[in-house]
Amino acid sequence: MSQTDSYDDTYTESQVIMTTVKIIAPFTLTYGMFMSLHGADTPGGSFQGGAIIGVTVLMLAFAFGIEPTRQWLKNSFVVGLVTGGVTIFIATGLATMALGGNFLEYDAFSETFGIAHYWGMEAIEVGGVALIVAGVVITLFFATAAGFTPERRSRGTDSLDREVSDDD
Amino acid sequence: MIPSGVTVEEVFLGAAALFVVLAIMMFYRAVAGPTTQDRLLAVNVLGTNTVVILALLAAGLDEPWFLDIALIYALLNFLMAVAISKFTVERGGVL
Amino acid sequence: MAAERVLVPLSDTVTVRQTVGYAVQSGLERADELEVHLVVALPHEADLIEGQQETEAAKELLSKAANWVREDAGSGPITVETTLLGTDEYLFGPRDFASAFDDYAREHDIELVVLDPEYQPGATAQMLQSIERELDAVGLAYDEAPVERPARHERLVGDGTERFDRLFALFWISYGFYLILGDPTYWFDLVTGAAVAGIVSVSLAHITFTFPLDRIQSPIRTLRFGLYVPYLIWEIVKANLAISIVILRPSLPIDPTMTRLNARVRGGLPLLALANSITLTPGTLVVRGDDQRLIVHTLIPSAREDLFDGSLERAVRFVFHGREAAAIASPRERGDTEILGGDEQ
Amino acid sequence: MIESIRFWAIIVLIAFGLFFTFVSAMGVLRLPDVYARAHTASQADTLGAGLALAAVALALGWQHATVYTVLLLFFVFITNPTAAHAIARSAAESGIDPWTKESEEEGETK
Repeated sequence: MSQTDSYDDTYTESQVIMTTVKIIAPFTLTYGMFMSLHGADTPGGSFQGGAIIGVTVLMLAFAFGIEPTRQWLKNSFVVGLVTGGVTIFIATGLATMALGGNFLEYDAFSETFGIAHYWGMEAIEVGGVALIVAGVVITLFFATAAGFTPERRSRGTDSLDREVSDDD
Repeated sequence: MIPSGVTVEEVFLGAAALFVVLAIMMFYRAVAGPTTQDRLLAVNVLGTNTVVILALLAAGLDEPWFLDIALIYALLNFLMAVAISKFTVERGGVL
Repeated sequence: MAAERVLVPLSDTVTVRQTVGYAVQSGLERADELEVHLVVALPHEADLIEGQQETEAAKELLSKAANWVREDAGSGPITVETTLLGTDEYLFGPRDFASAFDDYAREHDIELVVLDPEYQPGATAQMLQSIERELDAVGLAYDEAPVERPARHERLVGDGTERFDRLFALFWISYGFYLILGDPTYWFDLVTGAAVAGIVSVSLAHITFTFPLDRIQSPIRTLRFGLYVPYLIWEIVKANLAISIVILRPSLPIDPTMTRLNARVRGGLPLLALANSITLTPGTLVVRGDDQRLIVHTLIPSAREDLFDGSLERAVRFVFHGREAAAIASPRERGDTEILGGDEQ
Repeated sequence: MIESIRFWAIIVLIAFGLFFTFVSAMGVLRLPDVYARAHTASQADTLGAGLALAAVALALGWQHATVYTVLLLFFVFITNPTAAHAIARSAAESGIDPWTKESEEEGETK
């Protein structure tokens, strides 16, 4: 069999890459969430945590193709992620104002509820920053991928369908 | 026995310096390399070296949180290699 | 009028029952007499360890399907033939399957294949190329059965069986990882870790485990993999020293060649283990790894010899199928190796 | 005594790590085509990085940061060959012919 014969002309996703991504995805997702939750007390910060969560999804998209990933991760879910993040962020900020402090002045919490300053920070880090960063990374990626060129998009649908059925 | 005047930290910092020199050697391939894949390869090796340098600095300067950065860097390095190697193949519906 | 003959390749899918039904119904509409050939193509040679189990399953499927045909035909004039294909050869990707079907069709004078849209030969093998394409290539007419496909686009997330096992396994993997990262004695980590592990397992369980988990085999495989790692590291160090000498010599005595290796491992994880082991061992680099055909670039002749001796392949087979499965002929003896290039350049 | 053994073990690990990384760098600079370069890039470099990270883990001793180093080690060992495979595969997809002895004799440098 000649070389051209074995390099088939239909592009298929590489099984080696797919399987590697399958294996490391749970670990990176766990790690991303760990960083987000410990953003308040480690220098890593939840910005990186959110970025890792986003990157995990991107990695799946690269390995499996965008369409299957988009179907797995519904658009509404991503939008929910961002709006949820913004809501928590603003709610925490307004709560401190309602308690008589400035916007995001966590000290108001400790005065009123007797809980540590730490927890306000935690809410902002997890709810605000991590969710927003992850959501924005994923949304930007899918938006860029979808709007490549209008012509390619429409032409691509049928081949993408086949890709979905061919891949695992 | 341990030679006097040399600490483990200094060994790590010296090794990190040497790794930096080796990483700089990669720039030649990254600039010259005739194909995109050559450049990608050089950048990938550079990235792996960066991860090692970060880890060595973490031990040498006693800043354990450098390891966090190293881990993230390794992840992004892998993602970059996979992503660019897919983008360089011009086929309909590759992504 | 001659009897209409159709070939129905079977595999254990959710739509196989509907496919058989469609084949019988549409066949009886077109002709008065119908001859249905039910075939199961086996991806393994029957004498390999992992093949025997599949042979049993295939026979069972054939007898079930034969009953379905009789059920659907009622009193209609119908003949059923059941055959196992591929018992004496090792079928690789869709091309081999298509040509096996073609040979069979020629032999029995069959003009039409009724294809199950979900057709997947072998329980663990995943087809990368569509079989439809390959059937077109060999010039065999096929008719895709119009079946109701539940969860057609859920391929990315697996087939939904053994849901609990997967969730359970991934939950503990994720939770363990989280506690290693954090502090297992701090209540905050214990609580958030459980929450995170829950999210991770629900969202990724069906992506990570696309293969069926076996409650007995999977832990054993993990243990055997633990034995494999030191062996692999030893191989890596040995080969690294060999390649260092070659690279540092001023004359640079290299002889790069592309070779093809048909590896006897199947499915994503064993393939990954083999492909990454080959790539990690200096001197050999996997360029393409689709199904079982590995295109391997080798840098020096001694690395090529090692590759063809197949010691890594045996080790990977030991990890996934046990000690008996490791004792197979080397790729060179099987004739599964080929040096590409040269004349094409 | 233990301290002294540990110190020398670290020195040896770092020395070998540097050596293999040096081999990798030389390979990437000297070898004739992208496939051959991918060999040293993925393998010698992985081993070099692995040894250096092992030295770091040894130096940090029994503390929490060591866990991160070991994780980093595993991560590098899983992803590096895959990255090299991805690059080599992309080179094959874009139709780059591998360099062989014959092509050199024809005076063709790729």
